[in-house]
Amino acid sequence: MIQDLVVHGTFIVYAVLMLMTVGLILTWVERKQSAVMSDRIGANRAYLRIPFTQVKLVWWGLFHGLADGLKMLLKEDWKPNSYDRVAYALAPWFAFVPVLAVFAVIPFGGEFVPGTFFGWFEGPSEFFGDRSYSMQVAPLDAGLLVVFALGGIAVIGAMLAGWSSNNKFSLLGAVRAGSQMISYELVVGLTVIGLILIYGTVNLVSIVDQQSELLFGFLPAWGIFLQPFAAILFLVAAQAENQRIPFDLPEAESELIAGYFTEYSAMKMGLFMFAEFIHIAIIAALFTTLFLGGYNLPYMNDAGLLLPGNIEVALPHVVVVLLQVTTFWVKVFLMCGFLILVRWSLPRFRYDQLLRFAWRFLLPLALINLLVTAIAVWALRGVGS
Amino acid sequence: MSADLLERLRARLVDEGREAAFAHGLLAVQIPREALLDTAKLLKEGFGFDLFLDVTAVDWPDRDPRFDVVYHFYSTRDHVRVRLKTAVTGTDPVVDTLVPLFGAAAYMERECHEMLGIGFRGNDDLRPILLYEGFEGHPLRKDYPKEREQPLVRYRE
Amino acid sequence: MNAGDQKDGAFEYLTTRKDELVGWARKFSLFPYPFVTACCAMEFMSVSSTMYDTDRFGAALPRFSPRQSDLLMVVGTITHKQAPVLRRVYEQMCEPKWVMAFGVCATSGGFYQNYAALQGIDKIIPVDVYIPGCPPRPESVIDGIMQLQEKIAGSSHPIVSDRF
Amino acid sequence: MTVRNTSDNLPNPVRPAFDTPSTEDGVIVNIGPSHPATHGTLQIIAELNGERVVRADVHCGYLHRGFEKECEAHTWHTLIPFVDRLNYCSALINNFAYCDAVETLMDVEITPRTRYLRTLLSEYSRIADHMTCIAASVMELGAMTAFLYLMTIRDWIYEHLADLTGARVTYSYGRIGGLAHDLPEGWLERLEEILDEYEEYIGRIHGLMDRNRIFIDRTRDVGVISTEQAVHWGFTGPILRSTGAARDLRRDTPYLAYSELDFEVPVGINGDNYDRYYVRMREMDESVHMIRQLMHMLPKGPINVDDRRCTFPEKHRVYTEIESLINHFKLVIDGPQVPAGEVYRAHEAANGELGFYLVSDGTGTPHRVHVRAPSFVHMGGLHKLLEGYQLADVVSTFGTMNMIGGECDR
Repeated sequence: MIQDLVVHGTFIVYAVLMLMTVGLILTWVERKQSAVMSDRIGANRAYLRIPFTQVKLVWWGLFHGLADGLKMLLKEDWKPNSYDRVAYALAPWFAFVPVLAVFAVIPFGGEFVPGTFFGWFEGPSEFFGDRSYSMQVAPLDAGLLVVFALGGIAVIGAMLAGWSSNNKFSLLGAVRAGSQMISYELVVGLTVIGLILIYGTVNLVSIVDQQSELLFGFLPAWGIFLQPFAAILFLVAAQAENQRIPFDLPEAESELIAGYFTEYSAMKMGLFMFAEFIHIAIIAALFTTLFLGGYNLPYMNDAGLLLPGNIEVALPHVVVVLLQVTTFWVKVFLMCGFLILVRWSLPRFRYDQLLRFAWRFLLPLALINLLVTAIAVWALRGVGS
Repeated sequence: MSADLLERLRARLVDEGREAAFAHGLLAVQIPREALLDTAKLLKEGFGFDLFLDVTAVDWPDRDPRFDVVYHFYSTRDHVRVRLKTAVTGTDPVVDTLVPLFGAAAYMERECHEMLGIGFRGNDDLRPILLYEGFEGHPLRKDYPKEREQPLVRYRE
Repeated sequence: MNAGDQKDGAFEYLTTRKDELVGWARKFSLFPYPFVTACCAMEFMSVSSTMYDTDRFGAALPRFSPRQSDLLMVVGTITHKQAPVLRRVYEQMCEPKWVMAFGVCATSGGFYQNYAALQGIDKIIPVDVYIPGCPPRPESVIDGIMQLQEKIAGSSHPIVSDRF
Repeated sequence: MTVRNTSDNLPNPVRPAFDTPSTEDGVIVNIGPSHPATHGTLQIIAELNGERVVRADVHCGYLHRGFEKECEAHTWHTLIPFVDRLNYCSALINNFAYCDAVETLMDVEITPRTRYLRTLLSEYSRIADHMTCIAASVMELGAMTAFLYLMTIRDWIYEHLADLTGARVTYSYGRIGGLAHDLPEGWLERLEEILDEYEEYIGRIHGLMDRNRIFIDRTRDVGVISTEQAVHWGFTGPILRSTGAARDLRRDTPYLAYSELDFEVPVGINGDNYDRYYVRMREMDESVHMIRQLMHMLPKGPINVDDRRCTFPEKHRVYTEIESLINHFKLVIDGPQVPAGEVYRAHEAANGELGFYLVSDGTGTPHRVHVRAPSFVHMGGLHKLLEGYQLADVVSTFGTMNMIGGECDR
């Protein structure tokens, strides 16, 4: 029992730390990537001086994110005069926490057997015995549903913020956020149902497991190959839920100043912004899990490599775990890079066009996709199998 | 063609007893202020001067009708300009508005009103446009000192 | 500094370390509020885009909400009509805040010595950095930003004060 | 240190035309003057019904710097720098329009080289101006990268002009009866290079924007105005041309060297934002075409007319001849003696008809200078383009109107 606590505690700490770090790094990636895209240099001045020396670490401006965070912590925390105090204070947390919590159900690695992992240390090995864990914070059977449940809460943050700020622009932003997130949540949900039909489960671990197999003997059975349309629709809708250009209407800078968080200062604003970056990571992680085979390296499963032609190469457990975790984060980062690329290339929609896009274009496509998938699954497997 | 048009216009206006002459490439017409609206209508409807370019005034502090109100019109069909000038006195600097004829006149009359104090009869929206509420005087009149400020915000110190 | 503030060595050391840390964070994270009005806007556009790129200094994430910005860049002529707006924006900004007078018009009214132009924004709000030029070249703007960064790094940053 | 809680005492500089919504669920929103999309100098008080703009009340004047009053205190020559700061995106066009007006009044004919050079520089400025306009309007639609591409090429143009005039934005390069000085060595060669670069960068913008579905959706059928309405509201320049009317002063009333050039007048179809964007893009191409012709047509010769009423004598003669010395002093202290009279000269500036109405009383100082500024007239009809569209369209419409504060408010 105590072993479970230790392992899951470690997972929680690891997940939160990783997400924070990824969020921080993403702020830097966004700056640098946009700079590269427009032939600029980007942030490169913030340094860390190693104490008691004059050695300054610049590292391509990586520490600008730290400076931003620290500055926001130390900025005056302003409160509007007439406002709903509780709602105003809670709103950033409503935006931030659900996004963070979504990660709990995402598996970031395969089977983890601590006893084997620490094989060459006597103590841990005996302590853990032969228990095995799947690498995720909360191994829930209804993982995918939890994702949507939590995703639905995030909109409350935006709505509360806009409503309690006593500012017309904030209110407009909140209204936009509400209708936008609800519309696109629906599309996201519908695109994923196709996958559920194919995999027959909403357990994310099992979904990822099934993606480690091969199609036709050579193609990894990733969601993106099984459901290419769903993958594209999911990506579009997820970008919209993340409220980034071209879907950043709730905070459209040139229209609504800063949208629903116009009146927020200091770290409360920081939380909104940070939530946005973590949201990118979460979307990338979800996309990776659902469509890119999760932590699976192609031609690899929990036992080792499985090359085309049924050649099996066994790998030590340590290597497998490390490879899986690395693969997961590499995929996530590549996806983040892609999302940022989109954000810096396109102009933004107009409010009514955005909704029309969701209801008249994405939703029918998602339904057609679902229908075709259902027919295909029925034809291939037969009813009731 | 355009010279022909201007000649016809000049002849028509001279017939009505106006002064009209060519100067620096356009026809300049001096009219009494009562005739302004009619002349503008004639220009627009009879001769195709459909683009209202400009209205402004010139302050001649030592002259008896103190202000000249100056209009410029352009014909987008014939590519010629015409200038109307009417003199108004300093005690009663009011002319008729041209807003019913040209939408563009609305803003320019507001500007002319606040800058030189010319009134436009019939234009009921003469709020300040370049200046602000509470500004006293008309800065483009020659008797307004150039450096007389009327700050809205109390200065520091 | 009054007598009650006499500090011993260790405390003073900690205070300077704290100032250094806070100053470091604040100087590399200057979110500007571009209060852009006139000709200098052209140079402001240049200085924040590819060729000159103020992002290098961590000063290129414009926040158009005064609550979220640290640096009020007053770019261009401020007229008497504009003055209440500028003053209000300044008051809406959250501490700590800095003001940059970008160009001679913001600094002193420039060559508009007449009834309409405010003769320098320091008549209504305090200014930290003045950048001369009509409009200033981007290089002098960058110099201004760096001088402001030095000023921030070199000043003390009280964490607990009456306002904050 | 900070002064707080005085906000309520600050006076409101404008009086809105309406302060109660016309319907139950209307909301009145104040946009600007310090709003990211209004360039800091415009205030739009809009009544919204949902996201739809029901009424709009446009206020400008936040950049009224007393240009016309200032002119009356300067000589004809020394007010050239003020003229620069009218439309600061294309300062050279203002310069030349003003100089042209004074020259007309003085009956001075400029030298052929100056005539061609002014034409060339006007077109060059027009490119920079349209570029700024397009960059700003696409940035407001969220397309940062397109904005930065345009800024890069504009920076090269600025540096190139700084090479010629000594300033990046406000050049003060025109002189009554000529120009400040001749082209520096190698300037035309660099110009050729920049035009080539321009074509590459503009190709990227075409690729990013022209057929971009989102961009088209945001701009097509938004801010539509018909030709009749546009003329009624006094619109000129690219905005009038976007409605389909090929009205261009360069073609209609040729000035400078335009009658000798081969160029087209691009027009739009609908008079919407996309047309305004595209007309500007096409006009830049036409300008490049004109510059290429002018580079070959540019004759040799002096740039200043040999007229002692306006042209400064050469320096070595000032130091050696008493007549030239006195001439120099008279020109500096009293200014050029412009014969009494009045003149209206209009040039096709980047935004439309830029007219200078000058009244001289025969001295070295103007009696009255009035500018017919296209932006100001456009702002007078702006509400027509906003009403009935969405709040988000305010941004894109206003962006393509290219309101320049200095010119609008003077």
